[in-house]
Amino acid sequence: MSGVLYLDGVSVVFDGFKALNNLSMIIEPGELRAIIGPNGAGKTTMMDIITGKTRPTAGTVQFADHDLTRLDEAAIANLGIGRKFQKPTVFDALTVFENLELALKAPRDPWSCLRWVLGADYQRRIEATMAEIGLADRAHDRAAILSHGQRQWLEIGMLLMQEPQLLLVDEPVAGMTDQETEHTAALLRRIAGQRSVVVVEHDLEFVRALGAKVTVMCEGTVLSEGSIDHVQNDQRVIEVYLGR
Amino acid sequence: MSATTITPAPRIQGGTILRGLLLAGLAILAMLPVLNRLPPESALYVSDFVVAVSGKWICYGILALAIDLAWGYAGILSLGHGAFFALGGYAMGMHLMRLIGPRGVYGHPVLPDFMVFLGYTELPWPWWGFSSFPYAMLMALLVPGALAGIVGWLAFRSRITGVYLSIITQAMTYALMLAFFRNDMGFGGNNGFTDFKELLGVPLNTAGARAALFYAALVALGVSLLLCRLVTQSKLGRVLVAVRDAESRVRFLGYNTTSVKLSVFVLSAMLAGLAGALYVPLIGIINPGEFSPGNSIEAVIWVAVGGRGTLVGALLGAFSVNALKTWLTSFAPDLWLFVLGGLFVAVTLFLPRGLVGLLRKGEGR
Amino acid sequence: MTRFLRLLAVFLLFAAPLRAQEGFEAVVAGLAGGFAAQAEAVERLGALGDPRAVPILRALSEGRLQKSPEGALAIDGRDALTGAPAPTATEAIRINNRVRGALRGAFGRLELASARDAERAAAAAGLFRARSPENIQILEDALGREANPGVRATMERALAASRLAAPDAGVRRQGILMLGGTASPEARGLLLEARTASPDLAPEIDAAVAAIDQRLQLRRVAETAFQGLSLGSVLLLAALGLAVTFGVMGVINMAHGEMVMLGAYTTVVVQEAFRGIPWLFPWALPLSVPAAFLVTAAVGAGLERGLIRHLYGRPLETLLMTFGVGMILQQAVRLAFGAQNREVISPAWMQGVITLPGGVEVTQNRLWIIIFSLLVLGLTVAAIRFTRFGLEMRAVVQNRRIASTMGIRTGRVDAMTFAFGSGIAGMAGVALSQIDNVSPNLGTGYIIDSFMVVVFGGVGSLAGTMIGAFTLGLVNKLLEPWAGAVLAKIAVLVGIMLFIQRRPKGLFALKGRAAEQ
Amino acid sequence: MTARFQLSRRALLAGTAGALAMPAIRPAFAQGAPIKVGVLHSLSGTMAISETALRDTVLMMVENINAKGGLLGRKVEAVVVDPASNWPLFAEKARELLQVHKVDVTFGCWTSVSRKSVLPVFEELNGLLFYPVQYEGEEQSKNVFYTGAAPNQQAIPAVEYLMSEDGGGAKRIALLGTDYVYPRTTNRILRAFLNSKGIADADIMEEYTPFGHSDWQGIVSRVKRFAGEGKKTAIVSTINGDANVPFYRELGNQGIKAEDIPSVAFSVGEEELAGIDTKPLVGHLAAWNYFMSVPGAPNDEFKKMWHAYIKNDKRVTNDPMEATYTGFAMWAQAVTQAKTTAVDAVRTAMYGQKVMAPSGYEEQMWENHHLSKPVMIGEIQGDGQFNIVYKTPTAIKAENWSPFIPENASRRRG
Repeated sequence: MSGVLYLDGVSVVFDGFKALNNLSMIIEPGELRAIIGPNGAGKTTMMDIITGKTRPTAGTVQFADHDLTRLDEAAIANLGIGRKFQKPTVFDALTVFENLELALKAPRDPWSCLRWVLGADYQRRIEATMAEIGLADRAHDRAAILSHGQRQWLEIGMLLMQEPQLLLVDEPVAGMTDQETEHTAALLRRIAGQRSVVVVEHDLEFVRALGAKVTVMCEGTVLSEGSIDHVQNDQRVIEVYLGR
Repeated sequence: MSATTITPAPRIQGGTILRGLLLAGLAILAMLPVLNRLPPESALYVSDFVVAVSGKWICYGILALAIDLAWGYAGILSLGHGAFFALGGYAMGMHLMRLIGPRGVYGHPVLPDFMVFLGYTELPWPWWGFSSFPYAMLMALLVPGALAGIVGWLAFRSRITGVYLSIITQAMTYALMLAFFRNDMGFGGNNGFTDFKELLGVPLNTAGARAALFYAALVALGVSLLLCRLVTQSKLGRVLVAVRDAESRVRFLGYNTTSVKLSVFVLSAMLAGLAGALYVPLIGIINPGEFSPGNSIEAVIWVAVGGRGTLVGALLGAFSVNALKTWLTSFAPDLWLFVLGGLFVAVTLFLPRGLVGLLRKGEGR
Repeated sequence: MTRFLRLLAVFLLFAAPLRAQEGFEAVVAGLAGGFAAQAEAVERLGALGDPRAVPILRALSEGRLQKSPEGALAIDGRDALTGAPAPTATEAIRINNRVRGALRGAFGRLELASARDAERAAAAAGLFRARSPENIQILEDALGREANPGVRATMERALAASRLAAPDAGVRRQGILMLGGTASPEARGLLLEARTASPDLAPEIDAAVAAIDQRLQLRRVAETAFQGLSLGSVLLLAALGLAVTFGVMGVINMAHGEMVMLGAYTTVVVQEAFRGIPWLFPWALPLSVPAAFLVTAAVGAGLERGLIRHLYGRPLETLLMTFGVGMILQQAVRLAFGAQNREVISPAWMQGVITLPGGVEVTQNRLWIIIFSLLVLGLTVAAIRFTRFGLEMRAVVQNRRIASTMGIRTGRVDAMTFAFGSGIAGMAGVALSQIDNVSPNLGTGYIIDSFMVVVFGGVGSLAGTMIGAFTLGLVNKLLEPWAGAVLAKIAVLVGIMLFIQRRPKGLFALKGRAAEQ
Repeated sequence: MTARFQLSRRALLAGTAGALAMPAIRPAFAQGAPIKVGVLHSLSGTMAISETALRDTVLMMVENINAKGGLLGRKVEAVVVDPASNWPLFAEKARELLQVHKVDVTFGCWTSVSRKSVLPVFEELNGLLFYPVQYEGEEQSKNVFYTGAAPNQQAIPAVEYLMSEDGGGAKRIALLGTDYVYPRTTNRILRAFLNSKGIADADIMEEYTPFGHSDWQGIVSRVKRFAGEGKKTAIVSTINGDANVPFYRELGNQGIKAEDIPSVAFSVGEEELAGIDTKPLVGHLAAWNYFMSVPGAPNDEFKKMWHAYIKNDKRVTNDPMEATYTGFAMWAQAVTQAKTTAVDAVRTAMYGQKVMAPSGYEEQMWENHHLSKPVMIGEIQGDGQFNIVYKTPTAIKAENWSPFIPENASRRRG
């Protein structure tokens, strides 16, 4: 069975502080999953674990039968796991087009990069993506001069170019206008068709708009799981999240 | 995080002024040996001295390109490129020493003079094969490349970047300097190699030979320039810039940044080695002084002055700073260090994009 | 008959000193001759044991003894024998090592009865080296009188040495046994020398030598360790300032070596200033420490406010810029003080060796530098741990923004921190002026080592810096005997490079999230 | 003409006296372009310490010769460049002197490597270089005149002295040196010499340290141990410039007295001692061909000339300065004799040229391009000067190809 993300009993300890505490979770192929939780619940750490930025102290992390704890970021990314950061990071010195071209799924070793020529079909795909993220007219502007929202979009675009089986999206709508937010929700829903998407978000409205299964994390472990309505009525969630 | 994230260097397209400058410069250089042939009283005559000096600058130009490729594009600030340069020089020097053959003062058929009077009986193994020119040239590229490969692999895979990498590379060239100063190494110690006789059957101490070497260096410069351009204009070039500005992000895109950095670092080291190999027959001596950390840093500042992240800038810097040096060391020796030191300060504080940055402003870009 | 006998008696009574008299003068006259004649004369004077010889020999050894063209000897313008005003046209009598050697023996005999312990000890030491059987008697007498244990020990060694040279095998055997009890290379040397002279005693000698070697072995280990610590202390001093500016502030100061150099030059200046004031002069070195601190701290503060602060967050640029500053400082000093090395006089209490129990010989200046380095370390730690400034400093390092919101003037703290680090470098310079050349490029020799120490020890950890410095020092000295100074250094450099790629954060790494970025 | 400009030592010195007495007088020069003298000494970088004084010596000689109406009726003009202690730069500047400035003669270089780096240039362009520093020998270029000592004019007599009764009768020698060609070669020669004198290799210790080595604890205590083997031991030091200060400091601190383990140095002169408190070193030795403390008129004149030129009575003179002085005087004589500055003519005129040097000996230039020189041994004194304890009766001819290096067997001409 391909494309399943599988975390079991994952713990991470930073000098005594348990950032993740025996966390277990399964993401099905094509599933759209929202993860919410108060600050310090370990959401970002979980993403770090999945993408190989941080190594777990204990537990297993598997994706399509690969043990992610043994691979480095690049290898994991090449397995088809894409990540969008909380703070949008795109390459300021490069143009929108070039940013997407870099993300484009293609041989990534230095030698082929040197001999790389952009085929017409690739050209088309990049243009399609630019259209989708609404940056077609900015193709040859440096990323440095884009607005915050546009940078968010560009990064999502880069994720799409990677054609990942699993997307990890960290607070995509932070600092977006309302209709930008809506647009994003629509986009993510559309994507989720072919690939699994994990969205970390504070904005409950947005989560509701996604209409996805929700996992509530707290103190490094899963507190509650289910539909948005279910978790919103969960007593423990109300305690830790909405506060007493 | 590499320092350059704060001041990303500009993209590669040199402005028209710059391209003009570059072509004009190369053309003038190409003319020098011809003008040197003119009768001395002629107005356009240039002396052997000028030819010799500009020949040296050309080699420095190649070195500057090498550093720019690593630093300006990939954000790898190596303070040890002088070592790669010197190793290339030593490879060539060993070949030239072997060519002296029985013409040495002791007339020993195989051993260079310094080995004879230090009491060597047979040729140490590192010297084997250096009587062949192709082998020597190969070594001039491979040895620096291999060293860069090892050091780079150790450093990059354990994610040593920025300042740490600079310090490591500086320690590397420092250790090599100490090593080559030792006479027991069998590389002539402090005296190094000198008193070369011929190369490829041509006696070296003739104007003709110098012109030939000069053109060889110029061609090498052209080739290196094209090579660097090929790299920087390719997708690899863009990956390098991306690595320079946000390495971890590039990893999440699935690029193995270690191999990317390593490949460009090795390439850069080989270019430096090439520069050294051309430098030695032009100058007529190589000794461990070339390894001194000061040399490497000086070379870095050429690039900074010219404008890192642009190939033209690297060349511009190498030529202008060295011209200044040659001039000052004759006319105001005491001032030179002040000026050089001042350059370091001024460029880093006020001209982060170097002279090219200025010209760009002039161009209104 | 009886009259004759009386006459004879009287004659003898006078003659004896009379002959001695003329003998003495005849011998003294020899001092005006060539080196060989001088040496012989000195030895004879020693043998005569006439106290009048002491001032003359002293004058000779100090180059105050003059000779007139006629060969009359004078000291400070007065005739050496009569004390009458001497002819002015005189030239100083020069001596060479051979004569010096003879002088030492002579003083030994003449001053063994001196009232001052130091002179008696020196005398005994002289006889130890002179080692001739004639001295056995007087040494035995002297030992009979001697109360001071230290002097006694020296005399016993001297006696043993003298006995070793005696014709009678029995006496020699005694000497061998006594020397066998010591632990000095000199004694070992004497024994080996005697071995060739008296093969009959070979077994005893071998036994004695073996005994000495055993003690020397221990000593050698102890001395190597000391040398390692000494080198370590130098590294520590050089690196400590860097540990603050680089480790704490993350500023790469390539001009750090020049700060050390400035400290050394401050020492020179202070010394020159005090040269005129005799009672203050001995204190020149101690007083240079605060002076150097202030000078370099001021330079550091200026550097930070004027230049470095504009480059915060751009370490590579900072590195290049400070390197340039270093060049400028160096050349400025070269123009101001000249390229020549400047002389720094070591105070008496920093010269010579002291012998620790077990005969381990330790050079004073190195010992002081080790102590000094630990003091500086202690001061640094104290300043960071227990002072208001230290508190603010740590606060700014931890979180600049919050610190400033709490009313800490971060700019001022930066300047002070950098000044502090530079000041430490200055104090290091004072110490280094005692063991290295005070020249404009004094600092360049230390900058790379300092960085290596800091990186190896773990950036931001003073304990790491200390342990790093001493480890490197010891390793270096352990390798040196069989690898040679250069290879040892190279090996250490390579070792560090490999170590760092194993543990990029050094020995004492900061772990966890703090270390992530 | 020639009579008027005959440049004997007497004339030269008289000239100085004159120059000092009435510097106002401008000598009238006959027609003709000035004679150019190149000065190729480092004025910056590590070697500036030693070489600056040599630059001044040449300038002094030029001023002095012009004060007497110049050479061949032409003014003498110095061209000073700064190779900045950078060996490739030496070659570059040599080319500049010969091709751009067209100098007739060059005085320059200190280190062997700098000489070796300019040698090809001088040979290619047939220039003339006067090299004033003691060196390892094993060289002889028709374009270089070596006015410093060859090993047999310094090292060997010094060791002979150490082994003599006056020198303490050393039976065991520690050869300490900086790791470059001069010490290596010198020590190879000395080892062969010592063996020939019946000193076994077991009684010879050889140690090399890098340039500017500052931590001598280990080596000095090893020497102490080496001396503890029951034979009179002496140190022969070929330690280069900067490393000497810490070395002597360590000797003093570890209480090694000259009477016990005398050391003789070949690269330590008055200039080097300036940086050291010499009191603990009294009695240690140096071997040179000249000391500032040499008695006699020639040296007094030399010192007078120097102090007058440099306007500072504290400044010392040393061996390489004397060698520069002698070389310049000889060159001037040769030019006057050849009536031209053409290199080949001057070269032939140089052979057999004699000068009464400040060393107080008449030194001669031989066909092997080396000077005959006296050898002097001096003991360090408290005041940083040397007390001369031994002099060779006459000037010794140089053996630039050492008989102790077997490879030379074929080439040594008598």
